[in-house]
Amino acid sequence: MSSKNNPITYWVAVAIVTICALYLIVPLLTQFDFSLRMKRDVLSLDAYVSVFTTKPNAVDPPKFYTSLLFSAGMAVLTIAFSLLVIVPTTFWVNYRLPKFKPVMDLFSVMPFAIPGIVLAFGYLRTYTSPPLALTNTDAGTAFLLVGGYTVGVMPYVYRSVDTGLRAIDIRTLTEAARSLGAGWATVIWKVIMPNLRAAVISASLITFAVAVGEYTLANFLFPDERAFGSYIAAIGRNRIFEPAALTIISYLLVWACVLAVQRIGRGSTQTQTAVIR
Amino acid sequence: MSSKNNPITYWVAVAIVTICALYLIVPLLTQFDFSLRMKRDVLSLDAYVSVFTTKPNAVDPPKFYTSLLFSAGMAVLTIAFSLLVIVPTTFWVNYRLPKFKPVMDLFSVMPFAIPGIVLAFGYLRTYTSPPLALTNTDAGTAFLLVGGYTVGVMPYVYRSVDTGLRAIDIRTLTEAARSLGAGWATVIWKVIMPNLRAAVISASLITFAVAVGEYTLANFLFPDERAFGSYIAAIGRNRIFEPAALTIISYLLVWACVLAVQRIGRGSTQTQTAVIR
Amino acid sequence: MDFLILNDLRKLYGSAVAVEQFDLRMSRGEFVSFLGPSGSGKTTTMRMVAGFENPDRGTIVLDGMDITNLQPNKRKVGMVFQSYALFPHLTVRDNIGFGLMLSKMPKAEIGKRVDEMLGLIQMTELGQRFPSQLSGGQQQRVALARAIAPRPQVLLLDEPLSALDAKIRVGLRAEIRAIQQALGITTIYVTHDQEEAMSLSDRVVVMSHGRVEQVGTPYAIYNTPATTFVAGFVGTLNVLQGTLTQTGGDTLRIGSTNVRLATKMEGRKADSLIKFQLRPEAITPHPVTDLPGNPALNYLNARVEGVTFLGAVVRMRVNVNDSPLSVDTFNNPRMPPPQKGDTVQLAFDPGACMSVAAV
Amino acid sequence: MDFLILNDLRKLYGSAVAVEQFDLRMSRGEFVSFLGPSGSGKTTTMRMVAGFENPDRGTIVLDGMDITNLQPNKRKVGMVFQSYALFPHLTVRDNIGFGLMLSKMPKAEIGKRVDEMLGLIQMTELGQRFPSQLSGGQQQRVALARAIAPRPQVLLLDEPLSALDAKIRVGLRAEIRAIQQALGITTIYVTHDQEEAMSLSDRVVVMSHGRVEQVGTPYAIYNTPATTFVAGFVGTLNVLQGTLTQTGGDTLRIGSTNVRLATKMEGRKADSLIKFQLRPEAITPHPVTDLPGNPALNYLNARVEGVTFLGAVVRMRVNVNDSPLSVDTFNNPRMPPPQKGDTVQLAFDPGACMSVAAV
Repeated sequence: MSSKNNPITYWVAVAIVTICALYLIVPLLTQFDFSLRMKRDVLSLDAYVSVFTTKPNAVDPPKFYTSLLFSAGMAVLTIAFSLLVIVPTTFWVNYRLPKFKPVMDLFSVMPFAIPGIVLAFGYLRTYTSPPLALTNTDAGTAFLLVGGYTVGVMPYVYRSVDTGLRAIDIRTLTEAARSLGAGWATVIWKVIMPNLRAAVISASLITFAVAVGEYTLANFLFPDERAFGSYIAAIGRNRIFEPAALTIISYLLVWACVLAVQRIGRGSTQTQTAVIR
Repeated sequence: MSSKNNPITYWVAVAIVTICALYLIVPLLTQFDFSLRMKRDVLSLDAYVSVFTTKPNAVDPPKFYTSLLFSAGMAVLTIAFSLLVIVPTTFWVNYRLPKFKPVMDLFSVMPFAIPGIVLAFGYLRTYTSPPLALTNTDAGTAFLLVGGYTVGVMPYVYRSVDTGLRAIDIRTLTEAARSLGAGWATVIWKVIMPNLRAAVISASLITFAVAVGEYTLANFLFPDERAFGSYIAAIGRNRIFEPAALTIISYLLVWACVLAVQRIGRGSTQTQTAVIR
Repeated sequence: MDFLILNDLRKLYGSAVAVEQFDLRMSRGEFVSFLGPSGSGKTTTMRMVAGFENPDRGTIVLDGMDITNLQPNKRKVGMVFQSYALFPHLTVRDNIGFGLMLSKMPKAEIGKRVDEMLGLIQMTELGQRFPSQLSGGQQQRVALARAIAPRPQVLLLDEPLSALDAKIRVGLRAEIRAIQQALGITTIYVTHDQEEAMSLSDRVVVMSHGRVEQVGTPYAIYNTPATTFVAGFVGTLNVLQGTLTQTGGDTLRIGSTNVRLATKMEGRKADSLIKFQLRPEAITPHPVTDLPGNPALNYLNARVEGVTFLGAVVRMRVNVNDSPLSVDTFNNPRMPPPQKGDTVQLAFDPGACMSVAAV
Repeated sequence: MDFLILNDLRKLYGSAVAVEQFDLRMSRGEFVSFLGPSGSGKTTTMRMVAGFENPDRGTIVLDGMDITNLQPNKRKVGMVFQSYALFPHLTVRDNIGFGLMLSKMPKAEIGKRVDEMLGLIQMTELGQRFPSQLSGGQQQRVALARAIAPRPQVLLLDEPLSALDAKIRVGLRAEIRAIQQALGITTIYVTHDQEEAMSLSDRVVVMSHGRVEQVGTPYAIYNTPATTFVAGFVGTLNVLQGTLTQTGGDTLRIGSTNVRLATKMEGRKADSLIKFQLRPEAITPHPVTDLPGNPALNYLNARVEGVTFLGAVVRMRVNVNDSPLSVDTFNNPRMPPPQKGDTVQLAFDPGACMSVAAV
């Protein structure tokens, strides 16, 4: 029963290709084609030029850059914040409080299930009035946004870190390091973190992609369309060809992220195999 | 070194509680408090009554029900569609085409990283004009929405199914069933599916919660605010107390889902332990 | 007359040879083990019999029917896996009845057959348990019952005991053999454990690098190994050498002692170097005495370099004329083993010398 | 004078007793095994020495210092785990040097010590490899080198060979013992494999249900077990019984044969039932003859019920006067083992009879 001759293998491949084509590749190609047609009857990159140069007024830099920069900054803060909270917590729960694990699992799934829109209203309601009037200042609102993103990506970051931790038998590695004279800081930094590298980078890239493209929460907290997601939406309402160009640019950015994740993920698979062997 | 006396355990617990409080519990409580204050100076459930009874006009049923029903329908279709595609594919790739696994992993992460807004534009561009003018009909648009949701929840459904499959040593179970006389259909329905029950139900509930609460794609594809996410957003813009009530209702729905997932997830953990033992 | 014929089987993975020129004829009810290190092709060969691998060449004939290209679910073959492979969502009863259910046997009959199987594996009380509620040994017994319940023509066991603890392993080994003999079921057993293969089998197929090294009864494999690989894989070997005292003679000189062989070394010149092999248990150590020994035996003086007490067996490392030897004796509660540095006299039968040959 | 003292250790998990009344005094350089089935408390006791569990009662004194409540990283204890537990992101060299690096040893000195360790485990060439590029046996050798590199005062080994194949297990066993003796390092070795414990240890602590059953040399444990549990756990036992021929005498009647014991049964009446135990290897089977045997031995006639050829050892199930016995002999290439149904004569030394007692 060699796999070459198996009809099921063939149909599975056909199914995968069809789904991917209909929902990922065809829209991409259509968008790409359309993005090149800003000039009537010739293919040109005008739409891309327009995206990169359009300014809100004569003074400010092009909105594309400012909004991307803003969202990228929020994304980086989200990554730092969520790793700082989730990595040590997950390690400790796995190593020392396994009974607490179901609770962690519960909390980690919850944000995934709470619609962003619900979250947004909750934050606006809670943090627009004293005692925690965070939305009075940009920094406060940004803090709120980062917190929201952290909660939003928690399922992915937690699962990624948790899977990473489980792949490396932290209990025995920790005990081995302890018996060799390592304190807790040494255990986390010299033993656990190096083996979580792949999981952490993967989680970071996903977080980055999600936070940069997020629309709902960003738009509610920053109604001035300061975030990249809001900018895309605004372009989408007001322009014809630029949205297509933007979509292509986003795709490329995201692909770069995903491929990076994939390359690093492969390294992690090797490590995991090694541990099991 | 009993866990009771360990200071790290204590601080981890404090950190978890703080984060959850700030980003999940406090907003909930604030919203709940606010939702009871529609009548000046007394606590009342008027906001909830309003949510459940407000009609777009004299003839139609209350918008709350119609939009929830619509989104729930979309969610159920999404569940059916994604399971039909993902379960057999993932089984076959794990069982017979392990070399194809990295590609699957790549595709499964990709939708997670593509912003919903980008997806929305891509679909609108591709499927609003011939040859695939799906958005000309409600059914076509719904098909597009379901497809988009399927792609959107693919990372979660795929990972869930994949983890479930890996927990049960499908290779040996499949071979055991085959040597006992089972054909492929028997293998999938009598051996694989029963052991994936937990994974499948968990994935379904998450899919349901995501699809019901989704805003971006639903709002772009159905600008008439037919979907539950759009309805919430509209209420949020036009009303004062009802959004708070809606948020609480959503929270409760989502909690019900999450708790269900959790209960079933616990069953799956037992099975996994059993297989390993 | 042969019930299962594996004829010139060959299997390649890419360009790597997994199995080559595998020939075997088994009679009905025979128990044959495939014994070899990992990568020797033993599991691949079994999987070709099960139908999970297609041979690149050769045929498999079962009871007169060519099954070489039959799907696994169409062959009447029962299989037991190292990892038990019980269906976790089914009870013990439902696991055992799974194959019967697929063969569309009436429900009442299934129940009867399952009861019979539960009796056979002595687990009548545990029918309603789930696999996760059983010990490893119990799970493997259920897996065995599940495999034989549909009365397969051939039973295949793929290292079924490797995952179990030593004590349970030995007990279950005896149980498997007893059940196999009671049912008279033709059985192939894959293992890398030579003791397991020896103790269970009517015949053993010793494999290495995809090729058959020897096929024979356990006694023949152990006492007349066909190749050095077989001799070393099924037991421990000591190599000794000495010079022939006389052209074509049967006596070697080792250090200052003469050793007699069982056969004359025809055609070998005096003083030519001859080596031979001895199993550790074929050598009996005695305290050194001046008394004349049994004239039928050879005697060598040796220095004890180390003693390992294993329980029933005491293993000594000794030195004879600068050759290290391993010597096994049974524990004797009345006489503690010799100490490191002691000198002992080793006695062995000329007939125990194996693969005598010129160096 | 005692280097490591475990004094009245007790550990509860909830209300379940894991270890109770554990007392042991080890001298410097001693190799002690904790032997017992799973759940006997052997691993828990070792983990208390390592500092990963706190005893609920009792003290641990190492080289005169009470370390009962010291954190694991403050004890000078090296540990080797069943699962190797090498750091996957570090090379072999960096793994071995990990403990040295933490002790702030200068880099050049670390390099020298790592080289020395690599030499000790005969892996000098493989220092730059990662753990994933090593076999199981090699990984465990690196884990051993890593544990002993910082010159710990005590070395703890937690079933270090369980994950390895039989052949590698035996080889590595010898290596561990050789290294331990060369370095003179005080060692505790946890195992459920009685042969491993016997072959490695100066003394063995046999445990069951959290309690110490016996502490002694392997020879003492095997030949003079303190309890029936110990006797059964470290080897196979045959139970025989007969009636005393004479009040206070030393002769039993089994069927129609008389059997002499090593000691007189003082205070026992004639015809009272006496049972005793025999190890399978203490019995020598002969073909039945009319010749008078060695008068110092006992002889019993037995029927062969089954023969299992294990390679070096041939195991027979025989029947004596309706009692089933197990008899082990070494393979004899000149004389094939008896067949099922044969009658054989069993000879055994009166001194080999264990735990003789009234029923």
